[in-house]
Amino acid sequence: MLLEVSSLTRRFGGLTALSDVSFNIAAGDILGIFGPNGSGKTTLLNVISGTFPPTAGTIRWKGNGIEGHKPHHIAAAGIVKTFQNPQLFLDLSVQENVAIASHLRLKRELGSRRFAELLPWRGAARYPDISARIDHVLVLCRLDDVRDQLAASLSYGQEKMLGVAMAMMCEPELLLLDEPASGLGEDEIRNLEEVLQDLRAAATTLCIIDHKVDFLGRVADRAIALQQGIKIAEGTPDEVLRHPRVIEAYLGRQHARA
Amino acid sequence: MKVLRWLPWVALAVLPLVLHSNFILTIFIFSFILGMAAVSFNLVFGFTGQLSMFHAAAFGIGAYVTYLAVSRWHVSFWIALLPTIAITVAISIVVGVICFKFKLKAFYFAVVTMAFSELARLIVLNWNSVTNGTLGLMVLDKPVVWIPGAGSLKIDGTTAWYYFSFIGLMMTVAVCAIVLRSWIGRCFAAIRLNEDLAQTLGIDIFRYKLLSFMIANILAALAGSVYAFYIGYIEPSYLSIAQSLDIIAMVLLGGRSSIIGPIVGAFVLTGLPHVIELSAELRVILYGLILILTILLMPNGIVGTLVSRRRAT
Amino acid sequence: MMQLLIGQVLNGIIVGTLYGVIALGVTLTFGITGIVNFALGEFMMIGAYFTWYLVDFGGLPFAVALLPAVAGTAACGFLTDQLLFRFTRNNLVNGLLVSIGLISVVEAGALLLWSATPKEMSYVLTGSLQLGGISLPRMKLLVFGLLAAVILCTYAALSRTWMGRAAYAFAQNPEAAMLMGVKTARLQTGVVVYSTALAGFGGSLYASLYTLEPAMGGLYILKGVEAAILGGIGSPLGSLVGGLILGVTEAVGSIYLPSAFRDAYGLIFVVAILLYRPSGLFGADK
Amino acid sequence: MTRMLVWICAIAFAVTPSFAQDVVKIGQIEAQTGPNAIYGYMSSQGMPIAVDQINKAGGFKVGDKTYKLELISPDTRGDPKEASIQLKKMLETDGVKFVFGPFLSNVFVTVEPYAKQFNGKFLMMGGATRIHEFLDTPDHEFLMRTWNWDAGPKGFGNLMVDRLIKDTGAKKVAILIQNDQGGKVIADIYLPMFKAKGVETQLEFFEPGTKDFSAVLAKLAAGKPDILFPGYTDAALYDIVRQATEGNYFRRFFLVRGSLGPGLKNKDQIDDYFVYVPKYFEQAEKTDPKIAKFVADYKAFYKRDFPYDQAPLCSSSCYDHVFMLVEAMKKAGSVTDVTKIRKELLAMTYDGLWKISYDEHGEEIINFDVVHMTKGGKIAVTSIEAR
Repeated sequence: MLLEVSSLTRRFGGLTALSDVSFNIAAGDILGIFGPNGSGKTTLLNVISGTFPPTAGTIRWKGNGIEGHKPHHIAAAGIVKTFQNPQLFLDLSVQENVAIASHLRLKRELGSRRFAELLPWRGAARYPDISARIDHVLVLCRLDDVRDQLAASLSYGQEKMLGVAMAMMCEPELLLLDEPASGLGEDEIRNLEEVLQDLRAAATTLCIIDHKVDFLGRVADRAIALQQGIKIAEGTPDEVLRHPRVIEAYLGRQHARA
Repeated sequence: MKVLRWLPWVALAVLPLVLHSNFILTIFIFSFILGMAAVSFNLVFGFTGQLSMFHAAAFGIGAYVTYLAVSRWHVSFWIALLPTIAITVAISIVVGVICFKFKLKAFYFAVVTMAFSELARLIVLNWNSVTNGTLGLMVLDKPVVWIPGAGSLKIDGTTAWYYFSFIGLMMTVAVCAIVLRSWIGRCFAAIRLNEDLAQTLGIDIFRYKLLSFMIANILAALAGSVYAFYIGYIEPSYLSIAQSLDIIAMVLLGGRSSIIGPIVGAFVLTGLPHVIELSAELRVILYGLILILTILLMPNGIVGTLVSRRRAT
Repeated sequence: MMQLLIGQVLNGIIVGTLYGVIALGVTLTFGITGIVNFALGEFMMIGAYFTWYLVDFGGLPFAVALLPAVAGTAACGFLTDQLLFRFTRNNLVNGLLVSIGLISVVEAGALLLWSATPKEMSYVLTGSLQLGGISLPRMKLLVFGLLAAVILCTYAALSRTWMGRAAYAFAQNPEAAMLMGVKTARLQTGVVVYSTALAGFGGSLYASLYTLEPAMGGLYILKGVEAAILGGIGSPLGSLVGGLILGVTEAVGSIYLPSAFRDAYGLIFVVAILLYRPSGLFGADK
Repeated sequence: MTRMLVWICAIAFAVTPSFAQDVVKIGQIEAQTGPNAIYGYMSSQGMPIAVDQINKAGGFKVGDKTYKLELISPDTRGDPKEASIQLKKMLETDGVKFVFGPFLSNVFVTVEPYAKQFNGKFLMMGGATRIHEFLDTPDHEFLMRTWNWDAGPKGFGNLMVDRLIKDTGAKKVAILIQNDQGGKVIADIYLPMFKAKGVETQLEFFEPGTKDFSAVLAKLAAGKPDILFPGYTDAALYDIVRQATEGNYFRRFFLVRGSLGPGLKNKDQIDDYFVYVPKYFEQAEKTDPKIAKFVADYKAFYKRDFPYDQAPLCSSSCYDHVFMLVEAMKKAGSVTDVTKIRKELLAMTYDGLWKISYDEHGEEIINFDVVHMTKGGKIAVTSIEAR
């Protein structure tokens, strides 16, 4: 198992956002997490990615516990997450955004050799393979034609893709996507799905939370459903979607909305 | 283009050969030295986005430590810079770790660093046996440099100091430029622009904030020691909040988005009072107005407004 | 010795309210407009000089002079808000810098008008109350009463009235508040003006206790900010308590320790509190 | 390189007089604004009046030439950096040979090494306490101190302490003084002085800008001293005296700087209030026509009321000294030969608002008054002939 989450609990003062949630992710999986708003999906990702520590429970990554570690440690370990409403370096260009995201890779590849950059007589450092990687990711995320625009000037869909692109630059083994499809148009979603397929092809494990049922149904091969911080179902997307509690708790609302 | 960038430096380098007014050259010297402080401050403020109020303290500590080392251990100015750096690093780590471990942001960070610099000032002010308290210390000896051909030369007199401080400024700028163009600079930018994102991208914001704070303080401390040895007198007011505010004003006026911006700010704010013939009060009022108008009308400062606002990271 | 201690605790409390009222201004301004108005100290100075002028030259009794003095200060506050702070909303650094620029303008203006020589207003209330060997100046007690009352009233108003709740809501979550129909611009201006009025009021009372100098504002704004942080930004009650703690720490501190370090004792306290409770004593946890 | 520069300057100076026609430039470096401005502000008040009067009277005649005065008085804001730039401008660009001020010791100490290079080329007449320690040292013939000194047999401080002991029999004195250069120096002077005369002392410093002294006053009072010796700017004195009396910590005061104002304001709570006053204007105005004229001139010149309590500070590097300098120039028959002019200054005794002369070290000796106020504001003025 790549990631083993067991009986994870998180409380904020009075309210319990997560209670006793357990699940595993195997390498190469695409795990979908369903759940209405406020069901604790985002909290779950934040706890895994180290934004804040769990109140109880353990998270084992490749067999060793990482619960309560600092976000950058976890990122360095290979778990990277994207934000629900994209976080970007707004006054930098798309390319610069992705370039900054190459921090981890640079560190991994060069290690202490980075310090050579500090030698005054060395010109500004160039890393061909990294810039190649940047181009690759930009193409992959359909951002190559806006690479020189300011991040602030992107459309919402592009912002989301840029978020994904930056996460990809970190070359995570496990990529946590927080509602990647929300607020996206149909073709943007299709585009996103292709990107996700490419990622899987690159042997990246994915964990996607969303409430776009059909979307998750298409991409995920395993799924769990949360309600008020409790895991109420697990299995293939179809199983989960057919699960009575899920229908009652979740689809009901969806239909009501539609 | 490249030529144009170097032009001002060349012009400054030849200035004393054509201009023989000690008065004007002195303004330049002060601008250079304060420029060093401002440029280094901008590393932590403009490039890492942390409003540190500890800068004057670092400046003053540098001045005191260097002089005390020179006068007590009878070492040369250059040797004395080593303890200066060491002590500045130590203090920066203490203050920085406290501030950043507890995730003090923006306003809180400013206030706590201000508190620490105020404490530093009070200690310097009342530690009579060492700092001679409010009476301050007179710095009578000058640094000696060895110039090929000319042999060892005592830095004394306006022209000598002009070049000494000018080189000091260039050094400071060079250090900042190198740091900023490296991956460290990218991390600073990431922290400035979006801390949460920076973290999820695997950047250790604690480490890089501390690094930025430390480098800035070291450079400021060095500026302080140069200042002390030029002006020949050290007093506790070096560490005053007013001093920090002056530096901040320089950075904002010149522009926080570029390395050389603060230098321009330093020049304007140092030279202005001597250019404009006004009654004392009116001049202070003008100073205030300039500060206000810059911030309201050209938030990117003089340089930032001239140069296009995009910055390579 | 005990008596000395008690006396100074009381004195610290009295002095603390003066910090508290500035702290309140700082807290409100920061909560609503997202900037720290360092010029509040200057408004205190303006209020003080207005009062002094009205009393010593206008010949008004102090009680009467208070009103126009505070009103005048508030007017200045309104002016600066419309001319300057309106453009620095929610921009901490710019707001800070603008207020610093404003400080030098106002201070120099005061020098032009009233010169650097210290002014002392004719005494309003002299003599002091004697209780058990501790003598408390009458005027100080009066000042304490007034300031404490004003701060508590502000607190009550904020927690009871609609305007107050709107302000609270806004401080918590601007967007939501705006959706709820809070008139942002008006609210912000209102708060800025009110906080300057508070500073002016503090200044008027200050004038009845101490000598006036154009440079007096600087000291008090620093104390005010410290107190505000100590009590927790955004909490009116906190600002009062913060002020009191600061006052007492300084007073007691300078009995047992060298008084030259007086200003340090408060600072150390502030840092300690911040590390123990980053949001201050009364601040809402985030 | 330095030497070369000095030569350049020297030549420049040798040249200037020949074309500096009938204007004598005098400079003044004082803090006119800023927290430490009180002394500088006051001393920058008298100069313009004097200059104005001399020029209005058609200038002054030296040899066969008539000269007018030009006053250059920038504001140092108490910032040594500013001051050193301004002094350079005065000495090198404007070719000023007579600089009044500074009053602030930190400013003086900063410009001293530079000014030293121009020894013999100009005169610096300042009131700064720390000028005292440089008088009569090598390369400091340019220095003169325009304020009388506390210590030493002729020192007014000495005379006053004797008086204090004689009148009150004080055994223990509490000193509460500002933690800045002036304060430190005063403490250094008076602690041994009291000790020598067998008087116990308690010492506390306070941060400049302090407004509430209750705590430290209470602390001092706990030591049961006979009298409080507070220093030294009126800004602090008004508060100290008021709070000391209201909190009934002290009812007897002894001042060697500052004015009578604070005492009068609280006269009913005070038993003894000794104050050193270079001149007690309120009284002198009635008796001495010169003083009356000065007060009138001041009001006319600035169109504002006369600051009686601050006026004594005018004695330092201002009004009288301009006239005194002019006198010296006439006597020396030169407006450029600073050595000669200095000699004349040292030799003469000028009888203006103050009776001013210098001792052999170039430190001012003035007649001064000791005002002893007792309960209800009864005032006894003793004029002391310093020479």
